Amino acid sequence: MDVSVSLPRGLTLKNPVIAASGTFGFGPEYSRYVDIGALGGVSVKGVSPEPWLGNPTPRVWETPLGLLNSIGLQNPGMDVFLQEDLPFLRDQNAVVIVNIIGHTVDEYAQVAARMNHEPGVAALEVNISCPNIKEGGMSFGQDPDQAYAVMKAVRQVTDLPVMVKLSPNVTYPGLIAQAVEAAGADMISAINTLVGLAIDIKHRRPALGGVTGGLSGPAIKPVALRVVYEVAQSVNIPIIGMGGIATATDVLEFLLAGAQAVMVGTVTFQYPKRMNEIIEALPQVLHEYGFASVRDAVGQALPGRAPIRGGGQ
Amino acid sequence: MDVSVSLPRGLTLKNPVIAASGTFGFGPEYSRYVDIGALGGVSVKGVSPEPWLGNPTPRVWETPLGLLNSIGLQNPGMDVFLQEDLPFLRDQNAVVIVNIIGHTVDEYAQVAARMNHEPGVAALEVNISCPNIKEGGMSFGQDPDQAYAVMKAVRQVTDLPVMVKLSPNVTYPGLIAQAVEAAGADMISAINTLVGLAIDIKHRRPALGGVTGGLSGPAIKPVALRVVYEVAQSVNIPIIGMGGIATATDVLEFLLAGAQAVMVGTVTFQYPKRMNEIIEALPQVLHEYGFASVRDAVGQALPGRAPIRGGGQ
Amino acid sequence: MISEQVLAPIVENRAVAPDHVELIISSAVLSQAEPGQFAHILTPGMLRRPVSFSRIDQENGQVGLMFQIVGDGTRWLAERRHGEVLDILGPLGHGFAAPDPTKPWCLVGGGVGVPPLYAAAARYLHRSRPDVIIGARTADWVLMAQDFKDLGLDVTVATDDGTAGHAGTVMGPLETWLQDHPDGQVFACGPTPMLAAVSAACEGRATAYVALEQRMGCGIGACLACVVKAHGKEHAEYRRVCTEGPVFAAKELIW
Amino acid sequence: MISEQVLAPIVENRAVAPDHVELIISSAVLSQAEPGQFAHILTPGMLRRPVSFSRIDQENGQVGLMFQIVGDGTRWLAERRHGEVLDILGPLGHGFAAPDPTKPWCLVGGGVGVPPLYAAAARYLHRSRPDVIIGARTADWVLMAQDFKDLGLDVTVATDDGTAGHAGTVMGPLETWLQDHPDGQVFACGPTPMLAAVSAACEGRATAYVALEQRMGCGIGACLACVVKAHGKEHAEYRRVCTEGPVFAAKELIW
Ligand SMILES: Cc1cc2nc3c(=O)[nH]c(=O)nc-3n(C[C@H](O)[C@H](O)[C@H](O)COP(=O)(O)OP(=O)(O)OC[C@H]3O[C@@H](n4cnc5c(N)ncnc54)[C@H](O)[C@@H]3O)c2cc1C
Ligand SMILES: Cc1cc2nc3c(=O)[nH]c(=O)nc-3n(C[C@H](O)[C@H](O)[C@H](O)COP(=O)(O)OP(=O)(O)OC[C@H]3O[C@@H](n4cnc5c(N)ncnc54)[C@H](O)[C@@H]3O)c2cc1C
Ligand SMILES: Cc1cc2nc3c(=O)[nH]c(=O)nc-3n(C[C@H](O)[C@H](O)[C@H](O)COP(=O)(O)O)c2cc1C
Ligand SMILES: Cc1cc2nc3c(=O)[nH]c(=O)nc-3n(C[C@H](O)[C@H](O)[C@H](O)COP(=O)(O)O)c2cc1C
Ligand code: FES
Ligand code: FES
Repeated sequence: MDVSVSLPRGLTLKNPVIAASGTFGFGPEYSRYVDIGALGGVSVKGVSPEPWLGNPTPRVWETPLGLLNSIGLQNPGMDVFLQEDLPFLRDQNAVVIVNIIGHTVDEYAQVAARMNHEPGVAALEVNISCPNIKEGGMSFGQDPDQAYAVMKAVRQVTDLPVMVKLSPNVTYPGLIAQAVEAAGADMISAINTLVGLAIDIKHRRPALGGVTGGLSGPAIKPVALRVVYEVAQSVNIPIIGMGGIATATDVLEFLLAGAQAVMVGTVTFQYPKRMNEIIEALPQVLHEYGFASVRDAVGQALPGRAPIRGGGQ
Repeated sequence: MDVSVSLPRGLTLKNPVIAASGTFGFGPEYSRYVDIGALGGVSVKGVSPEPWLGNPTPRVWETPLGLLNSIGLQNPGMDVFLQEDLPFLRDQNAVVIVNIIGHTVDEYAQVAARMNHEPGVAALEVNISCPNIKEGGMSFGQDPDQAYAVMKAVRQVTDLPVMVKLSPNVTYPGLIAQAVEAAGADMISAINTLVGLAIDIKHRRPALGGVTGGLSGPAIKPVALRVVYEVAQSVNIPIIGMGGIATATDVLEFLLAGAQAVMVGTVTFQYPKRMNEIIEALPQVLHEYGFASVRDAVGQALPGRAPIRGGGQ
Repeated sequence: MISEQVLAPIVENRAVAPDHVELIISSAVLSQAEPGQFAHILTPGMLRRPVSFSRIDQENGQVGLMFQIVGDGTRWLAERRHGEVLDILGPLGHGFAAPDPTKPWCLVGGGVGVPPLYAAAARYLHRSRPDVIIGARTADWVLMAQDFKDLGLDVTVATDDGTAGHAGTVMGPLETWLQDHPDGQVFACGPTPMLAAVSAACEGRATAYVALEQRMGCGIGACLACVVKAHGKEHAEYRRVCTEGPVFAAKELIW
Repeated sequence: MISEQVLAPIVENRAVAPDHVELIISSAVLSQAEPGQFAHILTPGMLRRPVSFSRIDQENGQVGLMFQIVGDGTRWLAERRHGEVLDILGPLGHGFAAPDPTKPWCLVGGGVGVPPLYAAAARYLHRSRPDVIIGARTADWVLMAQDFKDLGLDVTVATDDGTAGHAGTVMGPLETWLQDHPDGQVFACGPTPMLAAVSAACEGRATAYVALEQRMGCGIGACLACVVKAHGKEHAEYRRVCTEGPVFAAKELIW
């Protein structure tokens, strides 16, 4: 069964399962448990021009079938990343997607420019959920004009395939998607985490050091599927879907909702080998539901495709 | 222990636990299982000027610790409600909150006007998550100007205490809250459901008859707490919090995050008596965490209150 | 009508067919049920699971719940053992009214639609003796045939794959029955497409009552999740399967 | 260093104090652990639970996990029985290095911080004999005192409520020890405020190594959830408790 995925600018994945940014570090940590070479790709922890220190602890908190995190995009900066971290993934022949972050449009462009022509970097993922400093701490991903500006600046400095990662914390994700498509994005990845809060009752304060945090895990799957489904009808570029994926059946749901590939995050903390297991199970699951390839399933639940209505039980 | 709650315009609840709109019908259905008189209040299913038919089935779908519904605000219209449904709740001495809906600003005002001076109606809850017809099907709750317009129109025709129920599906819930406060809202209730989608893999289509649906239940609790926490810092009117509450401890979390009272919805489907159980358990839980009343706990996790940092284990 | 939240111990868990289990549970309240009513059962999921009563033994205060394992909820239920306690709301809904003893009577069940018909047969046997048509996908999955025979009733079986009885659906035998029994009454339960076909076949020939399935929220009439379209006084309207149903006169419904 | 995902059967579940359980599990891989390393254990929650090894029996391929029941995860663990299998990542992190045999050595444990110190004592006993100070809230919760005694070690106990040993925290006995043993080395594990106090007390007098707790995500260094502030080359930086720790030289850390 053909599970490969062809994406813009020649980006090809051997299967649609990519490790989600921030949940897989820069690769070596999980390499003891995960067969990295077998993954469709790896999106690394967000990388900024200079090192970021991140937020105070606690940085994670459990919620009902969800996980709140306020890591705060701690990272060693792009130079250290290229010297110390990228080589490992390159040696594993991983399809490396560099997740880029910045506090200003210019910082995004700096990282994008620095990654261009770096051997081993297959694509960029522009994380526009970072607080922007200039506009008062709101995120670039919450305003179509700012999202456009970031993508435009990135496009000008790179030939790499670029995906923009959408925030679900907006009224109309489709509008942001259209803005970045217009600015030259090759793909959309969605969703980043939902903004949430937990209360530490005993200490009468927000549980996370960063006060609010990003909600991930199975709890957000219905929201993620909705955003993918909505964005798939708003733009003409491919979508990489994510949010709460834990099984091969979940992957199929995202494909049907319009994603061409997926990313898998939080479940890896529970089950380090789960991505490999999903990749192994996927052909069987596709077959069971009557699909001959990954491509075959993409978007089949979107309006306009004749739904297969079951007869009998 | 004092668990009563005093709200604007003389609205007083004997305790902070209100049945959430749409999950408790108009009262009689659950009266076999629930002691309605013991509840803090009952928010009834959304009521419109004329009957609404609602959406095709399936109308509910389970998700990981969440529930998607696309009931579509089916209701018999305000006249039937007043004749056939309100009398029952009035007889139970319930504090009845009428949840009002409309497709136009004028329809909201019609229901509000009709409810004014109706014996047995204690307050109105303006549900601004309905699709508005005039502006192309987006909801009134997703735009501050439209939210303002609805609340303004309602305010002009009623002296009743009015709360506006916020949609979490917006970039800045605080802005909507400020708009309705400016329009004369006495309170905010939050949150309504998150927009989500489930896929029926077998039939290759969205699972719900209404395609997308509203996500409720424990899965959304962190998002609900975040919205309450954010809105509590945006406005000066009381907040009724909800979203995923299943225990007395959950109630305390909402109080600490800034809510004065709460509503309880989805869990009632599993455990009809849960609201009564929560009300019974609440004094003990408050006491355990060092609070002498419900009022005592409200907003204690908001910034500016000295957090109690625990010493030792 | 009586309906409560009860904690009902399991008296017996028996496999009745591959992937089909019957639980016998003890509850005086539930044993007041009418045939066609259902239990709304707490499982680890977010919603309770509706299951019809397969047996109603008022004398011993016991009822049966027979179900197919189709997902997490029914799998969990199938693993419950003697002595464990189920949290149930019930009996819920409106069941089958007594048949008119002056008219021929036929029961048409498909798959797990059969059990509530058995409950109806057992309850109303003293008034009238129904003919019984049971459909299933395959021989293994023909439910309760022996139970009906134990009541002294004739049972016609149809299987999709022809491994038992007639090859094909219940519609063949039903057509024969309708021809042989003008002005009869039919009680049917099974998959929705089957009920639609039964309803169409009966039109103008027999009075049909159908027990419907629909995704449910509350199970008790509050949430409006479980509706079906029906002919209203003036225009189409929704009725609640959990409250006005699950049993409806077929002609009320818009198929 | 070795570390794997292992499925380790439980050999024994024993109550060691009210609300405190020790599980003995069988795993050749885990029994390669250093004292101070931890197991990251799958429970029904969204995250695994980190628990230090209380015993490391390389010969028999067994390790111990001693924990207090504080929430859903530890409650679930406490209910696991002989023969059930735990899904564990480990051994993880950096543990206690061997003490310098030329210097006096003291172990200071508070509450469930005691077990990893016992593992350290047992491992390094052939090099050096530590003095042991155990703190707990109350007499019932003094952990492993007899185990240390069985190693032939002197144990000083302190309880907050004075129900056993010194009334008060471990800081009293530690102060005495520090005065009696200039240039000593202290291994400490317990609640963070205790470790901060131990660290401050040792400053300029003894070398302190502390085993920290922090909320963890992955447990293996990828997610950056579990950091603590430490003195970097130029400015403050974060270190990962799961990877660079849980044992740190106290002077590295910014308290
Ligand atoms: C009034 C009524 C009586 C029923 N009686 C029986 C019976 O006697 N024997 C029997 O085997 N089955 C019966 N069913 C169907 C039974 O409720 C479902 O098979 C069961 O809920 C499936 O649960 P699950 O968790 O195993 O499946 P899942 O598919 O995992 O369930 C997911 C959700 O969908 C709902 N659901 C799934 N299938 C159905 C369905 N067919 N009808 C309604 N809701 C469904 C579940 O309740 C749950 O909320 C009845 C349904 C209704 C409405
Ligand atoms: C390296 C390390 C070693 C540990 N060794 C031991 C030990 O040997 N014995 C022992 O009793 N406890 C130990 N702990 C603490 C133990 O991990 C927690 O008590 C346990 O995770 C609580 O889980 P819960 O589900 O019962 O509690 P909950 O409070 O319900 O847990 C909720 C979440 O918070 C996390 N959490 C709660 N308390 C702590 C804590 N103190 N430290 C880190 N995370 C926490 C949980 O892992 C979980 O993710 C250790 C912690 C760390 C970091
Ligand atoms: C601990 C943690 C750290 C994350 N860090 C990043 C990040 O640096 N950049 C980014 O784009 N997304 C980050 N994310 C979001 C994930 O990549 C993903 O979008 C989200 O978790 C939803 O997927 P999941 O439910 O499978 O985890 C992080 C998520 C988690 C849980
Ligand atoms: C089946 C269902 C129907 C609902 N109908 C309404 C409604 O008519 N009006 C309204 O304002 N909210 C409605 N809601 C939203 C709830 O009142 C509540 O805001 C939401 O479910 C979150 O709370 P919960 O997680 O406790 O259920 C409905 C929710 C459910 C599950
Ligand atoms: S299931 Fe709620 S009304 Fe029928
Ligand atoms: S827990 Fe993930 S880096 Fe330590």
